[in-house]
Amino acid sequence: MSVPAEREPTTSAPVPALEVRGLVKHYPGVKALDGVDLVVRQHEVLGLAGENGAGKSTLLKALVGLVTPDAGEIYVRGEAVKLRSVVDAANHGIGMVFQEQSLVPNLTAAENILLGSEGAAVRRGVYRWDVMRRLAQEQLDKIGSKIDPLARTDTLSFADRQMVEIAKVLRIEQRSQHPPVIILDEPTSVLESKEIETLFAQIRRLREFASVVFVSHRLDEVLDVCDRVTVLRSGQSVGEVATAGAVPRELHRMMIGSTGSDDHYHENAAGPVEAEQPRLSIRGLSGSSFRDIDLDVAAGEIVAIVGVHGSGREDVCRALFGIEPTTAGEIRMDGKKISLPNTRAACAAGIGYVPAERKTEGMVGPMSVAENMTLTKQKARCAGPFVAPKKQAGLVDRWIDRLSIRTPSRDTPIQRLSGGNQQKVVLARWLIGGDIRLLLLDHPTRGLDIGARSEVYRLMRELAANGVATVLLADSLEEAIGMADRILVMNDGRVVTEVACPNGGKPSPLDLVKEMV
Amino acid sequence: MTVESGAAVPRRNSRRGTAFRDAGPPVALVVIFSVFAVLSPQFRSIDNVQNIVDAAAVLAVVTCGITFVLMMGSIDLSAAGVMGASALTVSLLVANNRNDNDFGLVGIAAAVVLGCAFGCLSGLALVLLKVPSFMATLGVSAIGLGVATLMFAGVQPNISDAMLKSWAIERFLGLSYLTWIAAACILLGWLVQRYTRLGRYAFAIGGAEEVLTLSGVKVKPYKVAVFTLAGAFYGLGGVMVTSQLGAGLVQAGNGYDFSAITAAVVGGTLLTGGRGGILHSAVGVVLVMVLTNGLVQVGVSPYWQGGVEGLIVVAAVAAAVIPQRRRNQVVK
Amino acid sequence: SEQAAGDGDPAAAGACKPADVKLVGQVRNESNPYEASWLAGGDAFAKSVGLTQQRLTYGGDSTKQQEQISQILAGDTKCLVMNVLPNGDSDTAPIVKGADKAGAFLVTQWNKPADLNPADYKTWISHITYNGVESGKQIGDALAKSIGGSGGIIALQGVLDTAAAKDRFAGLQASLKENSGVQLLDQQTANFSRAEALTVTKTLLTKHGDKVKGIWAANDDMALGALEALQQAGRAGKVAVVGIDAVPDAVTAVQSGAMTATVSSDGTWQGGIGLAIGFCVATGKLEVKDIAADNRAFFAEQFLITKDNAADFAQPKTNPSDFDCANVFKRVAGPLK
Amino acid sequence: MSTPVAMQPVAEPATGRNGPRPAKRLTGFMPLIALVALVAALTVADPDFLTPRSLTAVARTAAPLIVLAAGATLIVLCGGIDLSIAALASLSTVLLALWLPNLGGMATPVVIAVAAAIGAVQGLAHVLLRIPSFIVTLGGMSILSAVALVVSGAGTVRVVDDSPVKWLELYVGGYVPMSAAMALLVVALIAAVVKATPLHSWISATGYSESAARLAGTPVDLVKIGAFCVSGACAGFAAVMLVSRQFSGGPTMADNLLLPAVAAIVVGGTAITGGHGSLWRSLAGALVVTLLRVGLPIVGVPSAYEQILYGVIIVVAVALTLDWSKVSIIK
Ligand SMILES: Nc1ncnc2c1ncn2[C@@H]1O[C@H](COP(=O)(O)OP(=O)(O)OP(=O)(O)O)[C@@H](O)[C@H]1O
Ligand SMILES: Nc1ncnc2c1ncn2[C@@H]1O[C@H](COP(=O)(O)OP(=O)(O)OP(=O)(O)O)[C@@H](O)[C@H]1O
Ligand SMILES: [Mg+2]
Ligand SMILES: [Mg+2]
Repeated sequence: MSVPAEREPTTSAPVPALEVRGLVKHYPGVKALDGVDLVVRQHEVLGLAGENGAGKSTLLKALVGLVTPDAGEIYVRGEAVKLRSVVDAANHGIGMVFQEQSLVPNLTAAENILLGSEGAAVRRGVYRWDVMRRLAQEQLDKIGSKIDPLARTDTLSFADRQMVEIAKVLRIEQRSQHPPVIILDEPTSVLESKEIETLFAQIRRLREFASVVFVSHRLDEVLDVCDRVTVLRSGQSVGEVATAGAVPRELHRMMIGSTGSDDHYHENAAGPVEAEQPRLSIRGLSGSSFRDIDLDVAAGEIVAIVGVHGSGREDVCRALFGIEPTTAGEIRMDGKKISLPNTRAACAAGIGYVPAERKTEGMVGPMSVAENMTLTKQKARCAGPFVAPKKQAGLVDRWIDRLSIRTPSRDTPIQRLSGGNQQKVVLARWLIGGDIRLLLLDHPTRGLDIGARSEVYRLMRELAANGVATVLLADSLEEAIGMADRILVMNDGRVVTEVACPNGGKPSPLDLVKEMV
Repeated sequence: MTVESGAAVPRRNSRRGTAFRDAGPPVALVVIFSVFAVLSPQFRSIDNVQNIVDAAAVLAVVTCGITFVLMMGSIDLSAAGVMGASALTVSLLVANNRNDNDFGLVGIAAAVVLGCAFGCLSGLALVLLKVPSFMATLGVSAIGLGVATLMFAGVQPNISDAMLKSWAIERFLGLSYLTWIAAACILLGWLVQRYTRLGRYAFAIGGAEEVLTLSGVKVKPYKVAVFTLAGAFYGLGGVMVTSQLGAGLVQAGNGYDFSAITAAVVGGTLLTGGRGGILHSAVGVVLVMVLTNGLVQVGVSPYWQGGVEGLIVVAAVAAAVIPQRRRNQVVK
Repeated sequence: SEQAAGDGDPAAAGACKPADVKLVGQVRNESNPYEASWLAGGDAFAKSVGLTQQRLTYGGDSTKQQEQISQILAGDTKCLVMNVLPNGDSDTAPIVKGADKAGAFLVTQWNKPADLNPADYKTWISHITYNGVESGKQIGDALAKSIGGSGGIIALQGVLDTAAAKDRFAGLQASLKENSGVQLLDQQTANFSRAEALTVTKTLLTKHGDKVKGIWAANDDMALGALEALQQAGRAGKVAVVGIDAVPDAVTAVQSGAMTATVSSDGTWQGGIGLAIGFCVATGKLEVKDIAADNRAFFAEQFLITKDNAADFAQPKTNPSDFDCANVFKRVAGPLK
Repeated sequence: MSTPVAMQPVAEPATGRNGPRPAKRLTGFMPLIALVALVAALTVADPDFLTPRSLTAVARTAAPLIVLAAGATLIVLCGGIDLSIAALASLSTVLLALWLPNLGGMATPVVIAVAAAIGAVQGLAHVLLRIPSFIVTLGGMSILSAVALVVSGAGTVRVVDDSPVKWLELYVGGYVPMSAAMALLVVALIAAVVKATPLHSWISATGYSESAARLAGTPVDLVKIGAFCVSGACAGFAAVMLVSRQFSGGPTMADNLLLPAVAAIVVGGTAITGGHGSLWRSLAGALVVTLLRVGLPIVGVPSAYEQILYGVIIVVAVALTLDWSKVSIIK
């Protein structure tokens, strides 16, 4: 099934839509691309798999002219090209939906869809709103989306915005007569299952007239929607897999060079929870988007909260960290009543929070790994009121090691790290103090590769074993079921049911979905 | 398979919220106007209302310009210098007591074009030298004042151009021509903001500049164009001041930079960009003028006027942001 | 240690060759007619003695003025002559002390706190000013006369924390006392600015309507702004306007009858005279100890300009002989009280 | 806890500390280079300019500006701006002049404390009412000006006996003006405290990304209020320097130092958007701005051209000193 990384003989096959040979890209301290080869055939969906930091995004950015490679060639339909800008790429029929959503929030959906390629919607610099609406509607119709093209983008749901992005990228058809190549960098990491289904239906439809490059860390997804998968490791292409009949495990082996265990969630590592007194206990907590929440989490217990969009579970989490105001109810930690007017109070109470939006809320991009890691816990790195540089360096290096964070140095700005490694730094932030009692994890594995996920899960298990209580808003139902000792289902701001989820007695996802909607 | 995307849900961004948010400044305007109207009979006289609107004309035009810049998330402190230069230019080009020029409308156009040139300079410094607009425009303002001083050359140019003088004096429907010019500018600004690529892109640059780049839009020319447009408004503002004062003053634009920013912000434009617009700013301008005029009318001591005005501006902005307060909101 | 910079050497007074003298004129800015004429007067004098004047402007910024002065004084101060317009009363003391320490010859004009006297210093030769109370009163009286002795007036004050603004307003109040029929309806500051005067006057005109018969402005710039406001309100010619400074436009306005009166203060002369006095002392033609006490701080002559005599003031009337060392104190109108 | 799954070895040892590359080191020195270039240019224009006395005068002149800019730098680093510093300094000169006769030597610390408190109040208003600092301090500027005008009776307040503040006019070692030495001390002190404590990362985090900083449990609000408080105290101290130089206090005395102070910060290369920058940069920036303010006219540049040159030079200086690798988007 898997074949070596050598290029296939191209003579017999039709000329590929896109071909990359020996692409190299250096960043200070990192070789992001180290001679990557890639072939995208016409009318196929090519998956791209690899660990965090393997170089996927860098490769794809090179394909749309955002990254100038240091060496190597790119061929579009057999013709060597230099891609200098997004427009350049679009003129060659290559378009991309970025890993981070990239829409202008204060413009209408229509404007976003047509941004940079307004065509007839703008005549001599003057907008023709009716044309714009029509053109945007056409794009939305292509993917069967029902949103109002004149709605402001920031009023749309995340999934709708994703649809807008896809509608937008399809505009490149207008620029090139050839079948386009459409690149989707982790489009599913923020979508719900139903939305993912719709997206996959779109991707399959796109194949009729385009080639698609698809990136996801969920290998089952990759195998599901792609015809073929290319695996990247440390900036090199290490292999290719035809998806028919392939299993995630094999893919994983290629990605990391060794086999991972089947026990993704380290369920066998789950310890017993003895609860004489709950670590966290909330009663009748109400806020603007949730009412009457009762929740107990024992030390060493992992409680997952599941629910659909707008179920209010995220606001509960944020309320527990002192960011969301509450109107009623009480919160107790280890039996002691506490109030949480701000995040400081929460930290002082031994609560930690890993937000879902890593880029804007989780980390401070331009600051170093070390600073990001030590932003919260001062005692661990200070002597008296002063920072002790040696102590801090030792501490940070220890955690870089312990979590295998891939970074050139502790002084590298965190924004230069790949997503997964960034997430590990954010997690480490709460652990270095050694005094964490309750962790609120909002989608902690979003955008993480299998290996990194597995590490995060193992870490959660270890923390639980050490008596940390965890509230988990999981990335998927499987994750919730796999990790949690107990699952709360929230719907419309209320807890509708509670499902025990002990080792060996796990419920099925279907049971939960019933309650969620 | 997966469940939901937590923080991705737009937080309280409903359309109703938008309308509510925009309502703050007009409500504040009505409240402040009513308070003064109750306190002072002269204040509510038709004459005085005319006076307020007339007095708002120049500020309105300058604010039109600054609004586009603020919408992009940049800032513009060049109004004072640009207005001084354009005031001197126009007063030396139309009929005046310093030379024999009598170019009339052409002279006015030249002053506006000069404003454009200065604006363009700010924009170029921003995009080519990558100097933050705060500093670039401060520098351009100094250059403008220098150029104005050079043209002034020690003797005040007084204008005798009948048309330019009439702008401040003649009235149509009870309002001076200058006021109508300001109204036309607001309309023009609104059309540009709503119906042109320049306006919409300015708005978008304030919302998410990097996205425009990713979409293959070259933002630099638009930034320069926005500053140029703003410069045109300041140039016109300088001409209007000259018409009002009957003379070209180097100090023609004194204080307009900060007043215009205040007016725009009071009207609901965010300094971080991406929100607000010409109509918001127009409300802000009227609010500021009502305040200035009202404090004189009700007889607040001249010593205190500035202070009271500052206090009310802060209070008005505070009141306007209360509905949008969130704990983790970023306020710079 | 007390002081490093500046080595005062008053013994050198009188020892300077004319060619070694360095002339410095410092005013707020070059962008208003009054101060521009001041600098021009300084240039003219410097030219007449074969020197050039170093022109300094500080943009009405007190700190910048001090900064420039201390920088000048940190240079060669042996034959330095400065003719300075301090930005406000508070700015005079440090300038004087600095110059005294450095041994630079100094003439100040307009602003000086009452308890600071040139007589107490060796190189601060003289302080020249105009009697603000008197000028404020003169135009106040002229205004009262032109509105027939009764009716309402409004006053536009200058920058509130300057002596000039306060003295002139005190003059107006003195005049009001004598002209009991005249009523002060309102007073606002317009900061000596034409543009501010325009808006303030418009507002006051709507506030007080036809009751306003006259406008008293603490300088001509504001008076000219008020004239524009009257024109825009359609009341030009119906309200009397007075100002102070006799800037060319105001003199023209007085000549044409648009303005009632202004008071001369002769910028060209002021710019020359300060340098002239300093130059005479520096070159030994005049001994500081010989200068009469009354001439160390004096009011200069000023004239009320009305329609009758406006033509005489339309052209600058300074002539080179004013700056002869024998004549430099010819325009003393009286000692500063 | 055990070590997680072994992963690919990292490209370089994770613990290796990479020294800054030469280009990067150069950007750090840019403000200094700009300063030296400016002194050189002024010396070329007028050789008399480069005398110890003249440079001493520049240092003395720059002292209040340095102190003002130093305080405001903290706020800019937090991503805000303080437009009230100059008005607050003016008010402080009035208060100091009024209180010196009664309080004597105590007047100085009292005025600095009052100024710090006023700064803190503005910080509180900014943080609690969620009003942009630009607006709070713009309002603060007019309110403080009005208060100064009223308190001083709209006039200059003379200081008859200035002995309690006279020490600032002394010279250290015969050459270094005391005020300049104090300004240097203030900068060094604040910079050292910030650098040696977690404040450094708190301030940068607040400036770069306020919401991330808050969610990391950083005391964002306290940091901001503290920055305003220090900025106020610095304005108060600058006022003391001004009074010692002017022998009086005045309600508008320092007003014109606002834009120069902000210019000093930006010319130093501190990002006006927050996060990146330092007090040392502002020190160099303040010297550059002072040289432009006094140097240009002194070497004989006529007034009109002086303004034009000033405009051109500050823009070019910022273009040189700003480290673009730290500032993603320039607004
Ligand atoms: N702008 C940059 N400057 C420096 N290094 C960078 C930059 N962008 C990426 N890198 C580095 O290049 C490597 C590849 O990163 P890339 O984002 O391509 O990984 P990825 O495969 O997309 O990872 P993920 O799955 O986490 O998104 C990483 O080590 C990253 O730290
Ligand atoms: N039918 C239309 N005709 C013309 N312009 C439109 C139309 N629909 C939307 N727009 C433009 O799109 C923008 C966004 O529209 P929307 O009404 O959602 O925002 P808004 O409420 O005006 O936002 P804000 O409060 O920020 O001004 C408008 O400002 C307008 O310029
Ligand atoms: Mg990626
Ligand atoms: Mg709207």
